[in-house]
Amino acid sequence: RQAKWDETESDGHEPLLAEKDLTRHEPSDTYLPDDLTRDGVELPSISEPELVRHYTRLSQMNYGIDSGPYPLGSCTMKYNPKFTEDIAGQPAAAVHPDRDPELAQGTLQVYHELQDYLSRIGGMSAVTLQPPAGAAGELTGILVAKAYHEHNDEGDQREEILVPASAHGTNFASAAMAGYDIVELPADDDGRVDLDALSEAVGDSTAALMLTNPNTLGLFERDIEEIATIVHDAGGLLYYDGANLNALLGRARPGDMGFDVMHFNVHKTFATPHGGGGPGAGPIGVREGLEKFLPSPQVRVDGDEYTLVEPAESIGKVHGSMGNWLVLLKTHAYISRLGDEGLVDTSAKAVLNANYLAERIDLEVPFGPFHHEFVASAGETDAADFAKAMLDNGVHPPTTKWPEIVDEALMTEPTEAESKRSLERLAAAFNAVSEADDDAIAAAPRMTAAKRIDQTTAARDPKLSWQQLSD
Amino acid sequence: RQAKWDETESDGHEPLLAEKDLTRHEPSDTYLPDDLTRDGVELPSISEPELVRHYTRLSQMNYGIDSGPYPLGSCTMKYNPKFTEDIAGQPAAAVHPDRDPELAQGTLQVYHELQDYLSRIGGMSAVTLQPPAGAAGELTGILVAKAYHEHNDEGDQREEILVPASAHGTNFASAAMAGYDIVELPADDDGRVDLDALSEAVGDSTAALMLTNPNTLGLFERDIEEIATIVHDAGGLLYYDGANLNALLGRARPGDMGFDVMHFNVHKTFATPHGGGGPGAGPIGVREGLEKFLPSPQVRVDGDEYTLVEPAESIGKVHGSMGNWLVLLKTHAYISRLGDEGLVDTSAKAVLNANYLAERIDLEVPFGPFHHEFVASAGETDAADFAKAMLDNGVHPPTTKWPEIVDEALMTEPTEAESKRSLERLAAAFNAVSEADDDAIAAAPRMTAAKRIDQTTAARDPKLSWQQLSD
Amino acid sequence: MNQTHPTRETDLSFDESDAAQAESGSPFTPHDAEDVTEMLAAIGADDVEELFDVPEPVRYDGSFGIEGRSERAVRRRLDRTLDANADVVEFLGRGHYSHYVPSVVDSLSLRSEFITSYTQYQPEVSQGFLQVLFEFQSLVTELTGMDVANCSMYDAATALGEAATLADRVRAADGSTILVPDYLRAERRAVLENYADGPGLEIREFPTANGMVDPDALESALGEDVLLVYVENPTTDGVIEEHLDEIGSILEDRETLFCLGSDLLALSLLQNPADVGADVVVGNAGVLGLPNVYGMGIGLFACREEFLRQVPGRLVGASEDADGDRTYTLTLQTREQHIRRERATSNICSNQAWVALRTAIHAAYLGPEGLTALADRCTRLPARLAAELDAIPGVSAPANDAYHFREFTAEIDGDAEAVVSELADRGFAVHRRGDDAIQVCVTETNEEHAAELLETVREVMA
Amino acid sequence: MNQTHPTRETDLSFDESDAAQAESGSPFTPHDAEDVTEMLAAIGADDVEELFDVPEPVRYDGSFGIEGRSERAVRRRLDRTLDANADVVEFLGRGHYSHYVPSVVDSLSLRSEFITSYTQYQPEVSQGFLQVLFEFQSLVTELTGMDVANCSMYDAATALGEAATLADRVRAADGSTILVPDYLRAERRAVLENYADGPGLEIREFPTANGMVDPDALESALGEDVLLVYVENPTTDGVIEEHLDEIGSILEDRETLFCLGSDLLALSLLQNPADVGADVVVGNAGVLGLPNVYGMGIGLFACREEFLRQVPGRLVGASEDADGDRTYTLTLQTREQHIRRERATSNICSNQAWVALRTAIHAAYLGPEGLTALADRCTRLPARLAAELDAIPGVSAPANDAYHFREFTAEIDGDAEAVVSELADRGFAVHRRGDDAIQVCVTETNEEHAAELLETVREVMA
Repeated sequence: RQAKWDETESDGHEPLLAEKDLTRHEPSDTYLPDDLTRDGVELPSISEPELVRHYTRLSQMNYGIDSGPYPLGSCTMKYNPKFTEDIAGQPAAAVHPDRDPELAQGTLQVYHELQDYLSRIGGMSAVTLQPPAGAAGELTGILVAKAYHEHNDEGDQREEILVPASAHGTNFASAAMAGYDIVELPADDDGRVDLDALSEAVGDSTAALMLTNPNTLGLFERDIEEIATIVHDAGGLLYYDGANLNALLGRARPGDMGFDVMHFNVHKTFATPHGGGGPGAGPIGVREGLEKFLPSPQVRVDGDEYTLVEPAESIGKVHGSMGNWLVLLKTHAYISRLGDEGLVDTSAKAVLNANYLAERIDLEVPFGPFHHEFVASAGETDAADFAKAMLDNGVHPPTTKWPEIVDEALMTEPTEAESKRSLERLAAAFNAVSEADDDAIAAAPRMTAAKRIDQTTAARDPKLSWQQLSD
Repeated sequence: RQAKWDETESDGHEPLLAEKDLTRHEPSDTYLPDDLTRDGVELPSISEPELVRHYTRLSQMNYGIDSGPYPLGSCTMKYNPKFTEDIAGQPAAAVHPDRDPELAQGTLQVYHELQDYLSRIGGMSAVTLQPPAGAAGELTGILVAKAYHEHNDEGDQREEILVPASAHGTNFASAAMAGYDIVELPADDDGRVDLDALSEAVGDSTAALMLTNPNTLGLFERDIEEIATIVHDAGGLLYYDGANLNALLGRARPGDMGFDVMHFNVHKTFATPHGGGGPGAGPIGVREGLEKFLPSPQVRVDGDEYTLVEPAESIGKVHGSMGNWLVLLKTHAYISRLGDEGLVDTSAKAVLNANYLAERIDLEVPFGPFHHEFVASAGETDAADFAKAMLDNGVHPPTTKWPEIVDEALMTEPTEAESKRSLERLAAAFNAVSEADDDAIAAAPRMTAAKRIDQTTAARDPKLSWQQLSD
Repeated sequence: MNQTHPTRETDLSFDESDAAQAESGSPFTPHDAEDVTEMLAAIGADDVEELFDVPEPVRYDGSFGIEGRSERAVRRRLDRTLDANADVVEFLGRGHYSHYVPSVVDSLSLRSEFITSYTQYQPEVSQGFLQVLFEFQSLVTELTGMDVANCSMYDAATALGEAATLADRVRAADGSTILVPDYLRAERRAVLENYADGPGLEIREFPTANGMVDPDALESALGEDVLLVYVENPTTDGVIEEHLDEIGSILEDRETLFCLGSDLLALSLLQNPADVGADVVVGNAGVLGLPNVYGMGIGLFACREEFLRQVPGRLVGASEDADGDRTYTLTLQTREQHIRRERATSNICSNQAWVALRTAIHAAYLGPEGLTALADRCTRLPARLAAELDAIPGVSAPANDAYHFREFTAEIDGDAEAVVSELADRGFAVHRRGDDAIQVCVTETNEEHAAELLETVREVMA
Repeated sequence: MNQTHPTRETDLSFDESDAAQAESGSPFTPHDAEDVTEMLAAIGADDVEELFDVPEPVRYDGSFGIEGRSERAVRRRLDRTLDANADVVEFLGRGHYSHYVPSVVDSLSLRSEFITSYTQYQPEVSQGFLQVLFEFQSLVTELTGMDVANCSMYDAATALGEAATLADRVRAADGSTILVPDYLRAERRAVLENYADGPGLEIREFPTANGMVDPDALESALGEDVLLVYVENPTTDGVIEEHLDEIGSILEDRETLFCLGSDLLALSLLQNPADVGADVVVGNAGVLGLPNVYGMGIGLFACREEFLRQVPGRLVGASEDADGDRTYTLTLQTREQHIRRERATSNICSNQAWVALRTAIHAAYLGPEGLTALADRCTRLPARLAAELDAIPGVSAPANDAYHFREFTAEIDGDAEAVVSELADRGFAVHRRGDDAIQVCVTETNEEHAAELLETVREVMA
């Protein structure tokens, strides 16, 4: 059961800081003349003890991985090792981004080693660590592809990006941000790319195919070599969405499968914390020949000196500095803790866990064989309702209603970090809801800090700040 | 409402680690021959992710100051500033106690400065930081008194320690540990030391009077000068129990009141965290002439070098090393954060808060005027039951059933760190229970991780380990 | 010594403990051998390898040549690596600033319920973080005077990029020009170029004078084709802009958005963007909450109500639950990629939520008085330091005749590159600005070294 | 430069920010002026000072001469102060040991629900910590083989003191003698003397041979007056005791308690105290959970069931709540000072509970395999290091013909004081043992420096 504030004065919620205090402060005796300053600010004036209780209480009303299983398919919520925080919290990690490279050799060495680790893991020729999130990595990768086609004087001609229907929403949005038209590819009956449809869609206007492998159904795209041939023969590039790389660590490398560009999601594959929505990091890797288009700067080593270099035909920058440094540092720490054996074990246990969980739940689970995740069907029950009822069992529900290829989809990814005991508890939660009656499901959740939340009204009449609440 | 585990498999409790896994490990290929090793150990073998969830969940089933008000009278639970943890966590704070003093100058400087701070605050001539807790400080102080009398060849004669009835239990126990007989002093009608009774009890066999001021009713012993004269005239020493010093910080000093020996409770007066039962620290201060009896070693400064010195007639040691170093370091940090102004403000707000809260609750509050705490009476209701019912209001109840001078005592100390809003919430909790009917009180608590706990059976048939649970 | 007990263990080396401690497999998989056996039996497989449906030709053998290490060994190795970051006192700024982050920020933001949580797709178990983000939005709303703020962009540069594409979506202006001042940092401009690339926007510079906007020059640069004008206050040169009202007036009746770049601390003291007619405010919010960590931070994005449904990124709104209690939820998600796909207002998914939490805690710790007092100090410190530098022969400071915030440029008689390099050798990092200027940033976190810096500059210039 | 903007703030100094940031009053009191006014009005007082019922002659004016500082200034000042602790590699032990504490220990033990809680007087809201302490007791029970363990003593020395007074309470032996080995550290003995002082116990030493017990000498030293015999395994000289079974046999039929001193890590590998007939086990539990922090730790105390009601300190037991669910509570409190006052088994109140939490986490992190493997390494490392030292001319190591745990003494040709001092100057701290011996402790946290130490000793001895 989740903690809940039960203060009588506030109708069951933890008051906003602004409800505890709101103090208008008008600066006086400022160094600046009045015409360059504002009249004042009105903000909560809260003592340190009160502040600490506020955020402590809010944390207790929040579910994290340390609270229990969090099987959000394609979002990969795995255990975040605590020692990486200690490393990131070191004073020596706090350096200004405009330091001369000579004064930041430690940081640059970490960048360089991580570029190298990721190149090896992805089977890529070079890696940039600049994109601050997976979606930013996608945009970066597509901009690299665009630069490549422009370099070949095919920039105007290749204006389409192919994206399978089951792909992540970011694929569509990133390609569109880069100015491309989207061509959606249907899946075949077994949930994978339909080769005929692909052959038909591909052509002179194809800039790239963006592919997730294993795909969002947890299925390996067995025809990957043929897919690569089709796309490459048409002059397009093959883009690898790294969201599901956790399933393949050490088993197969995007580079070996024919992918030209890929991104990594470091929190999904390398256990950096997601922090309630970020920061993440979305490094991209490219095959030989595409290095020159990477963002600026790249970290190189020259003898034993690390330097910053602008690639010859760089696309420029996708982040004001060098990306989310602390997140990259934690990624480095995690990879060098695991090493080869740990990385291979990660995919082994991720796949074992997904298959075991799929076996243990009393719901239809179409397609297969699964790697790191599977998509079950809630059947007659609305998947979103199903999820709410799962909350009462002390677990986080899976991703719901997506991909649409499965009715009332429950996209489930337990990750390698769950124990057999934990998987069984999770299966029990699935099975309890599958046997619950409609009324019970509609009344859920009851054990959470908030009851079922009305999202429609929130969107119809948006209240986005304390100022708007008091309007 | 407090978080609670609701795992179906475990009847509502978080399983013990030993219930999750118990692995018997028999060492093989040990360097030692078999006859010097044990057969094996049987302990939980738990992965890091599972371990983290276990302790995270347990923490959520625990109430701390950061959860809300914690008005345990005489136990002074105040806000623990977070920055002191960052200081204590520094690598440079981790040094071995057997380092040559030359190699530990930083640590010794902190000891020396803190000795100085406490001397000034207590009005004492010298301070030792060695006692690892308040009760250890009491024992140390009484051993100093004993050494003093032995030095005066009155060791055999002075075999009694006077203790007021309302004193902390540790006073009795510490004096007894030092080999003394206890003479209990009754209170007079206004809750303070009865001077006639004192005059009668004191004499040639008196080693010391142990006094808490303000006493456990929150009352200042106004006759302190006369008390000091009576005890000193009889050849006894006056011992100050520092538990309630928070009430007097910067308003009055034990040394100025005539006390010869005193202890400090650093978590009560100087905001070090109590850690669920410790570690604390119980430095003692002594007036001029008693320095030579202090524990060994003392930290002295010689030019700019800090040295360790054994006082001439030292009682020896009360802790294997130099006491609870990290706790002392946090104490130093807290005092130097506050400075004179902060220290004086602490007692001001502690006393203001206690008086305001006493004013706001609908219970009888005998005696007065109060300083940092007061003792209310639960009246017809059993004070322990009253406390259980308060738990349902999201606050921690006061100390109960003590001191016995007040019927069904609720000994309440809000401390300076509670806001007016928080005090009002606390008063509302008192008042809600005072209006509740007996059945509701008997059924409480309902909002806590555990319902009312049977303490009698626990003591009658003790189960003190997982091994005994499975017997 | 003659011993009956063995004293030499021939197969032990003093440095093998790390290897000895490195687990086989991952230390973060909880399975023992028995678990694996039972799970495989339930699945009906003999071996985990069977479960991989990967064709032989693309199988990989798992050798990356990356050595696994014990937790202690990893920490020790990275400690040593980071020690190679030279121990210099930084007087660096230019959009990235260091303010003292109080201990409560780490203590609270590292609570695992916050840092190990995901985006709040299930609001019923995510009320804590949602309220934090709602309070962050409220803070930004107050400090910018805008109606709407989102709860996290990657950084100031990408927030500017998002503002440009917002302008493209909401403005009917014929053209596609984004007008930026000539003082815009190259890095920010480079990011903007990439955001402009997709929608085909053109970036054009307008000239400034004395480090701030010249209203006449701006007016001349404007045309019907301009979607957005970007101005900073303070600028990354540290100059406080004195023509905001005039800029607002110039843009008032045009189909051109007025986008102001700033940071959360400066906003607590400087002119309220709403008062000068700004339409969008972008910039750096992470000046509160994080020290300088190589440019990792959080971008600011706030705008007027009319653009609400074109805002990029996450928005948290208040709602009610089935009991009628106030609750919070992600809202207006139909703008986002996971619903709207290629028609989303942005591709943003993971962003900088945890930094928003830290920023909110830091701002609440300071409170309105603390924020304003610190901001005021940020106007005094550079004035004082500039005056002291100006007294050194060969240095003229500040280069701009203006008020400054945290930093300023100084002209140098001589080779700026050599001066900067010499200062670095003596333990101070400052910016080089071209061949004959440096830039110096001073806040409460390095002011205690200002006297040493001055002394060192004096020596270097002598 | 000729400026129209003021560039010098005459009343600003670069180091005043700390003072500027230091709040008037305490930063940890949440009251604003309005609160105080309203509260005073409710109380019926005009001024807070009125509330102090302190007679004028003993009033104090509040001046201690202690300067308040900002949080940042306090941290900076203490950082600098602690930097004065010389940067040496410690090869120190003698009862205080350094083992690598994994990050989870800090991360979990600093959760504020744990560290800001008090003793568990209200068990219904303290189930978390109570279960932790129950699990700690269980861990100690398993490792000592005893029936009962309490959940925290201050340290090894005070735990020995408590064992002595326990013996006095439970044993009908005529006398009052506590028999301790001649190798007992002076500090532990000094503490024991103070615990013995109240009940009037006498401490007597018995001679040992080759760093361990000589059973014949022990038997000769015994008499009807002996309440307790104390023996260590390993000793603080690092020697592993080889006569535990014989000691157990000697004491078996006597009214004398057999008290064994050890530590939690050593206990995972060395002979089980229960198997050799120990009645009480004391020692250091904080070897797990804390690094060397100047001797702060947690003492171990476990004993046989028959002494249960005479055990000092806190005990946590399992119980049931009103729903019949398993719960935990402090129990047998009638032994304690707050109930039994002068007849309590000890005066202990605050103890080392938070260290017990850390120890429990660390032990659980290692698990049975990890504990035993680390303990085994603690027998190999000193053997190897002693052999290498022994190869250096002028050094004879180990001084005792025995197996060792973590540490050993080495004889030195020459002035040990000079050698130790010379080693310190070169960055290594070792113990001096008299005029011609040193003691060296090696664990996984300093073994990487063992080669340098050897090289340095070679140079110093040359």
